[in-house]
Amino acid sequence: MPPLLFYLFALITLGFGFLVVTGRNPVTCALALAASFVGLAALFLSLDAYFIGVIQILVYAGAVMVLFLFIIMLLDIKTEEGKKLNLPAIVSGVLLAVLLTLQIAAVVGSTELARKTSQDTPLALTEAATKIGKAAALPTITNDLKAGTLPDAKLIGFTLFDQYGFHLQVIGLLLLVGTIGVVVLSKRERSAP
Amino acid sequence: MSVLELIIALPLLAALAIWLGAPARAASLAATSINLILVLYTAVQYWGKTGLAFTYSRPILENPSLSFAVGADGISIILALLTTLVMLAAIWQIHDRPDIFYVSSLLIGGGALGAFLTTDIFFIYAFHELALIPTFLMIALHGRAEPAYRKAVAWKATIYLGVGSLVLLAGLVWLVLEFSGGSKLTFDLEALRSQARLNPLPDAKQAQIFFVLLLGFGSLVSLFPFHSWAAPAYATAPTPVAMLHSGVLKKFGLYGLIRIALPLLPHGAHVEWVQNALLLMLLGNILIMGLVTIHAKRLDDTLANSSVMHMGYIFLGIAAGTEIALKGAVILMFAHGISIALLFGLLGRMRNQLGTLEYNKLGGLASHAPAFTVLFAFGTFASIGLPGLTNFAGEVLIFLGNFTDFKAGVMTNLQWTVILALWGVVMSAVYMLRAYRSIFHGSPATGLFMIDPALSQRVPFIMLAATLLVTGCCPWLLLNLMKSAL
Amino acid sequence: MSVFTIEAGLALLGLALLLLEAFKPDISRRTLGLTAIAGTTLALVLFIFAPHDTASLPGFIQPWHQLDSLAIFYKGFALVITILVLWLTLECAPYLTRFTVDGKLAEMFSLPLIVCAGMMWMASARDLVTVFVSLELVTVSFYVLVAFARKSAFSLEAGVKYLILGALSTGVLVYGIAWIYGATGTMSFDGIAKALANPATSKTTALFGAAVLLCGLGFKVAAAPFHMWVPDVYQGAPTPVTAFLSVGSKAAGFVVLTRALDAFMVEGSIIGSEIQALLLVIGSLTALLGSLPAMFQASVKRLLAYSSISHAGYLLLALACRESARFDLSSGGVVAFYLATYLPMTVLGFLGLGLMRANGLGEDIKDFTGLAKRNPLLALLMTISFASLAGLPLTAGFLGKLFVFLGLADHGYWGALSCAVIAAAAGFYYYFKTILAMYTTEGTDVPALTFSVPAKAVAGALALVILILGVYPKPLQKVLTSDRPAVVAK
Amino acid sequence: MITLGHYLVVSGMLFSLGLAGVIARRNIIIVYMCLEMMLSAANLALVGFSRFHLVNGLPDYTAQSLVFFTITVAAAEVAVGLAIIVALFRSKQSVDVESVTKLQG
Amino acid sequence: MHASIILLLPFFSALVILLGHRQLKGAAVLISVGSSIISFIACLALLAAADDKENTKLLLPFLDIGYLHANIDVLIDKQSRGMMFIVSFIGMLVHIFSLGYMKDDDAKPRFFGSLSLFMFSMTGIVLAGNLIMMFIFWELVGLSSYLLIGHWYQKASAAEACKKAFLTNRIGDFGFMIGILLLFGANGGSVNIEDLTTAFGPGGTLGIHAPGHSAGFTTAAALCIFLGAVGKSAQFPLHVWLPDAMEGPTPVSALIHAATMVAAGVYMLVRVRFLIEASPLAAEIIAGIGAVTALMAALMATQQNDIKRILAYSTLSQLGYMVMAVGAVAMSVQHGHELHGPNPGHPAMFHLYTHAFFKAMLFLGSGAIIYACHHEQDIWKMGGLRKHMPVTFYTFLIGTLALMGLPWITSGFYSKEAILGAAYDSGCSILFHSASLTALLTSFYMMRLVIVAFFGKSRTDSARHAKEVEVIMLLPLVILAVFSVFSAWKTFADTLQAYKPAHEEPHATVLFASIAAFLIGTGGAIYLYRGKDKDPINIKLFANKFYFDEIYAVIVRVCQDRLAWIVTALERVLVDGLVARLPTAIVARLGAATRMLQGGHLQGYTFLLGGGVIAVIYLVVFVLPRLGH
Repeated sequence: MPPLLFYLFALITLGFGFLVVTGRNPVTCALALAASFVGLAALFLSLDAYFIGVIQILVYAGAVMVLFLFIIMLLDIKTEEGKKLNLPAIVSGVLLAVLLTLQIAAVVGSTELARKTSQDTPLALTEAATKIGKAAALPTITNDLKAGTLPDAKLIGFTLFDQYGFHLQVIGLLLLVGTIGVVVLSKRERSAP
Repeated sequence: MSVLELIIALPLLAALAIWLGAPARAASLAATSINLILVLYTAVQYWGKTGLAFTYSRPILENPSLSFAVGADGISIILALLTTLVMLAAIWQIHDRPDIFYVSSLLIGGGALGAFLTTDIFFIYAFHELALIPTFLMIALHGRAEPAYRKAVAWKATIYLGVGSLVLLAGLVWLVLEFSGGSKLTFDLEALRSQARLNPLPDAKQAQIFFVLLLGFGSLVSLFPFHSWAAPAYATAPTPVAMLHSGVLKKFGLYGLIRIALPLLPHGAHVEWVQNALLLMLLGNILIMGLVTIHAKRLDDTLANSSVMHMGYIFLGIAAGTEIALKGAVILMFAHGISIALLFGLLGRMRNQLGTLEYNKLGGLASHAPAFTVLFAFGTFASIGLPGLTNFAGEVLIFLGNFTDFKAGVMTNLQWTVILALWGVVMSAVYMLRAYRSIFHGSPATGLFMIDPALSQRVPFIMLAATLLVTGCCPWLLLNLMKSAL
Repeated sequence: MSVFTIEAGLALLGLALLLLEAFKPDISRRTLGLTAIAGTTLALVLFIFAPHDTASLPGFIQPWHQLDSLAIFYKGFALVITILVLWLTLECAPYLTRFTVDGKLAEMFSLPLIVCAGMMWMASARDLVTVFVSLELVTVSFYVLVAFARKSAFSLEAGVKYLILGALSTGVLVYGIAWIYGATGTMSFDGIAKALANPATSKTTALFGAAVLLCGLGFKVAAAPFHMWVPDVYQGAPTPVTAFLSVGSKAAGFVVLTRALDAFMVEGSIIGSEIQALLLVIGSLTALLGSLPAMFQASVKRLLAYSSISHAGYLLLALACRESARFDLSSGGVVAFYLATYLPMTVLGFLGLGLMRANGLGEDIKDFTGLAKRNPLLALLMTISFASLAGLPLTAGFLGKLFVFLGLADHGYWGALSCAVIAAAAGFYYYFKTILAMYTTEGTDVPALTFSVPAKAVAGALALVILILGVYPKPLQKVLTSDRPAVVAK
Repeated sequence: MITLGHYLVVSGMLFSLGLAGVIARRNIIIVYMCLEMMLSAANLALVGFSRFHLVNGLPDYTAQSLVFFTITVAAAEVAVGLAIIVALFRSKQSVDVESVTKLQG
Repeated sequence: MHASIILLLPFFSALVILLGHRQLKGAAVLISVGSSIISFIACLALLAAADDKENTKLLLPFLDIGYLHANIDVLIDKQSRGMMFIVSFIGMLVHIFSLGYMKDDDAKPRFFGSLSLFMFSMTGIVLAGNLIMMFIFWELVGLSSYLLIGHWYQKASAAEACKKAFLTNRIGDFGFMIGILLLFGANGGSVNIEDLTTAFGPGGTLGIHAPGHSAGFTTAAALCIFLGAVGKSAQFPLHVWLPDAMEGPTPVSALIHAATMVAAGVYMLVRVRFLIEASPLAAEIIAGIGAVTALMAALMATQQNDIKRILAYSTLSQLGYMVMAVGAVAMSVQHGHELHGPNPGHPAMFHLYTHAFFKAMLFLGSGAIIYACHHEQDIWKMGGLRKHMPVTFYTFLIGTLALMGLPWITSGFYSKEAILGAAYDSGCSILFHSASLTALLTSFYMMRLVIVAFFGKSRTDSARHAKEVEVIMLLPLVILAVFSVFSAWKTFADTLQAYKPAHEEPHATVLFASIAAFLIGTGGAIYLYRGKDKDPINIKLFANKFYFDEIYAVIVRVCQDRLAWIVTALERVLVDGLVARLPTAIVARLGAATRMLQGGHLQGYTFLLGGGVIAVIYLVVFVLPRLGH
């Protein structure tokens, strides 16, 4: 990805992120978060993680944010206007954020791997076609690879269903638990109005 | 199965039986009487023998190797005898009290027996702690003071003893680590001892460990300056608890030093800084607490503080570390246990009948209660260290033991300490006789009336007094049990 | 039948119970509860007789799961605590239902089964992905369980706090996983260990990843300074859930922590000594921060929460003391041993609390006043539980502490040992404060307490376990004697 | 050129930003949003690393699988979390963090 | 055999009486008196079987471990045999006398039990073969003395007196024990008297010429042992208890506080004279203390009015005499004067022997007077008793003359002369002069007593109605009177194995001083007191015993009670504060502070969590690697 685009999307991500943190109106915040996630999704794409990027938009910017908005609307939550800001909390939050950023920057600075660019470590798609082991059983993947395109979704799908079958089941169970939880926690009492 | 296991188990089983509904007095008296007979039996069996006897071991953990190992040598038997005697007396003298008095006495006594008769450091430590809980509860719940005060007192004692136990535990752990040798950790005292004989530690290290143990054991024995729990606790504790704790359980710390610290760290106590520290602390016990006792205005204060003070002499024996001094220390432990239990027992009766223990309100009790007075006199003069009662034998052995390596003209710190400590003997006469004078001599104070206990109530005290007399006139009875070198 | 089948079956049983309740709303909670208990007990029995080696697992799960002695132990542990929690829920049902929607408790019987399966999976996880998904399964279930009695303001508040802080810790955990992955290029513990033993791996990156990851896991096990949710959540949550959290969830956290640390502190690890130092610092801090505030608590439930923090401190210290050649119970073993002893005493404590609540009493120390008179048996059992928590000899709690102290002293960590000793000393104070209250006789003339025969039986059995483990720990040691490769930090 | 470091710094900043929001904001829903931001930041780091830890010349899909799981878990968490928040709102008529301070000490 | 009878019989008597004094009643008296008589007979047998071969034999084991052999072993030699006779003989007489004197006392069994206990303990001291055994019985006589002085414990003065006696003795025992310890250490574990004699003797390991000899050590040991004697024999400055001890029944005063127990100090000093002889400084100090005590007590005696107190001060004075003699003899030995023949004697022991008889007699006589005068003790309230109680008077007079040392007739003259001779030989003229002055004062105050109490007219009703006491009380008086006169005579002294020094022709100066003192003292008293109803002299300093009691009271108050108060306060504040309160307070503060972290605010928690993460990162990534972990 050209640097300019990277900076643009990074700015979108962080800028809207900043808006989430500072916005007074929950709706603004929710929308800003969605926007931020779109930027993030773009960054994912730039890292050749197309499937994740798409999922990010679908699940996060789509479903999750809608849920947030829905709840905000449902509860009719007012803005925080009129409420006093908790100054110590803000100061300490900013302080910690700054410190953490500095620390992470320092660590990134001393990480060898972090100096690599996509150019340094190009994907070797055609070579990969011969090395992907079991995934070679799926001809589409091999074909895509040989064609020089990254069969991203296919590869992830293969990984998930080949290796992570168990985890997928657990996640399914987790979602079920989540569903039950939502029901338990939000259902109105029958006897009470 | 060893007879010792039976001895340990009996009081605990009796406590359980009472909890399940057995008649308290009958059950506890039966258990303690049988126990006394059993201990006497072991003493007779052991007579003239050396080394550990009646040993039996049940491993409970492989590595670190822990086992429920019992075994007794002369010291253990003497202390077991002390425990059973005091326990029987303490239980016998309970009169018209809830069952918990019996249960707690049995638990304290059983814990003490366990501590004295097991040979695995783990259980030695554990049984002592077991005995501390009922002590704490009884002081807090049935102490002789306002609830708030007695709870504060109980807390103070518990925190001191608890922290002391933890320091002690650290020291014991250190010992285990240093002496377990090669591949396995073991808590077995005999194994540690043989390792200590084979590979003794450098003196500097012995000194460090010894000091930790000294602090730990010391705070259990009210070694100055870790003593301030003791006096209020004894003054407040219900009678049987005061008897058992000051008479028996407190001896655990000393027993531990003699049984664990000294054999494993033979040079630890003699490294200069440790010795000097110990001497200073025990002088604190003797001289400072002696003066504090002189200042006391009530009998319970006097007895409680004197009990702290007398510990100094036993520490003096330990500081000397010679065979004579150590045997003296053991005899003095026995003697002090019996005499202080006797005094606390009588004190309990006085408190019940008179309602006050303040000297300036008492007087002339000898006229009303001659038998009581004689019994009290036994305790008093035993405390003073009168020859013919056991305490003297112990004290004199300790003093002599400090002079066995005396080179004419050169006094060591140890020997100077003995001389200062001897002044404590004078002080103990001062406060005990003052107390005796204010309570029993003079004309009877108005409004105070006390009668001799009925004969059946006298038995426990007579038993203790007789023990003092018999072992006081024939201390070789005890010495013969300690044939093996310490 | 392989262990995995049992676990899956357990989760399915949970689902089945949910469905049952959904389609037969009039089913009695007793039936539900007993079914759950029966199912879990069956699982436990089957588990005991199931083959205990990794090879017995289905092939597809083998890359992710292992069955070493640690895993076996924790799985058994999870099953036992689940049975106890289910049973406790039944006992506490009369007052719990006052705070649940429509007085229903169905999910309180089904979710624990799923949580149990999740914990069992955590116990044998071989990589961070497995850890993550099973951990989240457990966490999300707990969000629900903690807030379950939502008509109680406390339960709800606890739910909110647990939710926010739990989610925060999840974020931290994932971030940590990301960096560890970044540093090592792998997410399996074996791979991480291999990479960390390789000097070419970037030390700073690995340290950063490990530190953040440990922060995330530290939250789960209530390590300071990530412990502050514990008192509030434990106090607010329904008592059975609190017991589950403080024993089950914490145990699971420690399993994962043990596995992570095995990797981080593998022999020759480039970050081993730093992690060890971190553990010592955090462990000491945790023990102290758990013990010191506990001295001032009026609520026994909150007190137990603080005590559980303090215990976590000892466990962390145990983890810091890696294997000693002289010590059969290697550090993972000590942790396991400690947890095994921690289970009966904590559950017994919460059980007592639950029984008192069921009798209409509060959870404050003052509510314990005169308990010895009102119900001597309960008082005795609670005494045993608290004595063991305090670490009194001849109870199981003492042995655990002893091993921790032994380990610390063996390595010469005197600073940490001092902190542990201070914490233990403070512990004496607050546990005995409660014990003292139970035996205090003065005060109101209160009616006797009664409780059911099964309650007596279970509580008595727990107390017996405490005492037996306290004087005869050999069988437990046999179970725990490790077959895992020795890992020593250099 | 854009290095992995750039991505990591962005991820770190996003993570810090989220943390700041979690600490500073009083509205629990917004706090929850910030938490989602932090999770996403972690995802960014994971994806970034997965791109540069090539396996057979391809991005490491195990890491991306984890990202997938994370997103799913996050969704479930949001569902449960919002349900709790709704319950809270119903009982307190507020979603302010200061409405849950009864448990303390 | 005899020794064990003598020693153990009173013990069992005491034990039986003590255990069953309520049940025994009158039988207790019989047991006690009977045991004293049997002891006396056994003692006679011991004398009869006497040979000069000293032998130590083990009687009973006591403490026997390692190289410590602190057992009950008896040393029967001339000194102990002679002393034993005194003890058992006077003891028996006092027992008999008490039959009458204590007839009406309610607590008779207790009295006789204590008396038996005393006999037991005193016998122990006399027979002791080693210093530890001696110390044991040393303490036990203290106990019996305590019990007997406090016999009438209802009286506050008696209760205080017995306490004072015990405590003062304790201070002495403090020194005694140190001395024993020093000797024990230096002599390699043996405090056997024979061993010590050998060790300090020529060629011994500790003797004055031995290579290991240390003058400082020897002096210290000697003085420490001497401190024991200072306590028991009521020497200055620990003399204060003896006059107060007169609160006890008079037979007790006769036996314990005149004849035997208080003399135990002297007996013991003579036993360990090898030690004193090895240290010139100690010998001088001992002689000096003895002289001071003798003189001071004599001065005090001149102004006392209580008959028993006069006798008590007289006892003090005589004890001082004996102690001085010990020192003086040691000094003369150090100057090369050889006293030891084949039959060694010692002026102090000799005086002890004669003094025992006449002083016991005087006390018993005073007891008879007090008994007759219905417990009136003030001599100014007596008078004219000569006619009412003739037997008592004559025996008392004999005793007085013996004490004054009526030349050539009474035993007192010989023993006193021996002491004066020793003082003269010591080479220290002050000793001799003060001893002579003391002799003079002795004659003076004793004559004063006799004149005021027996002559003139009866001054009170109780004196007027006084009647002669019964025979059982007179019998001992008469017997003792006989001994007072004749005991120093050669046949007597040899038979009774008195520790009489080999006779030397007394120096003319000594003879002169002795006679002059007798004459001047007697004359002065007659001149001053004949026919007086009131004391013509009034010296406050003497009457108030040099204010010792007052000074000691201040010392006790300041050095003990006030100190105790201060120490108690400091102990509470400092020790308790630093060891208990401060750490508790710190922990409590910390606890409260940590509790503040748990404020219940979600924002605070998230902050702490985030801060914790940052702190951990900082620690692990940025600090620890630099520390070289």
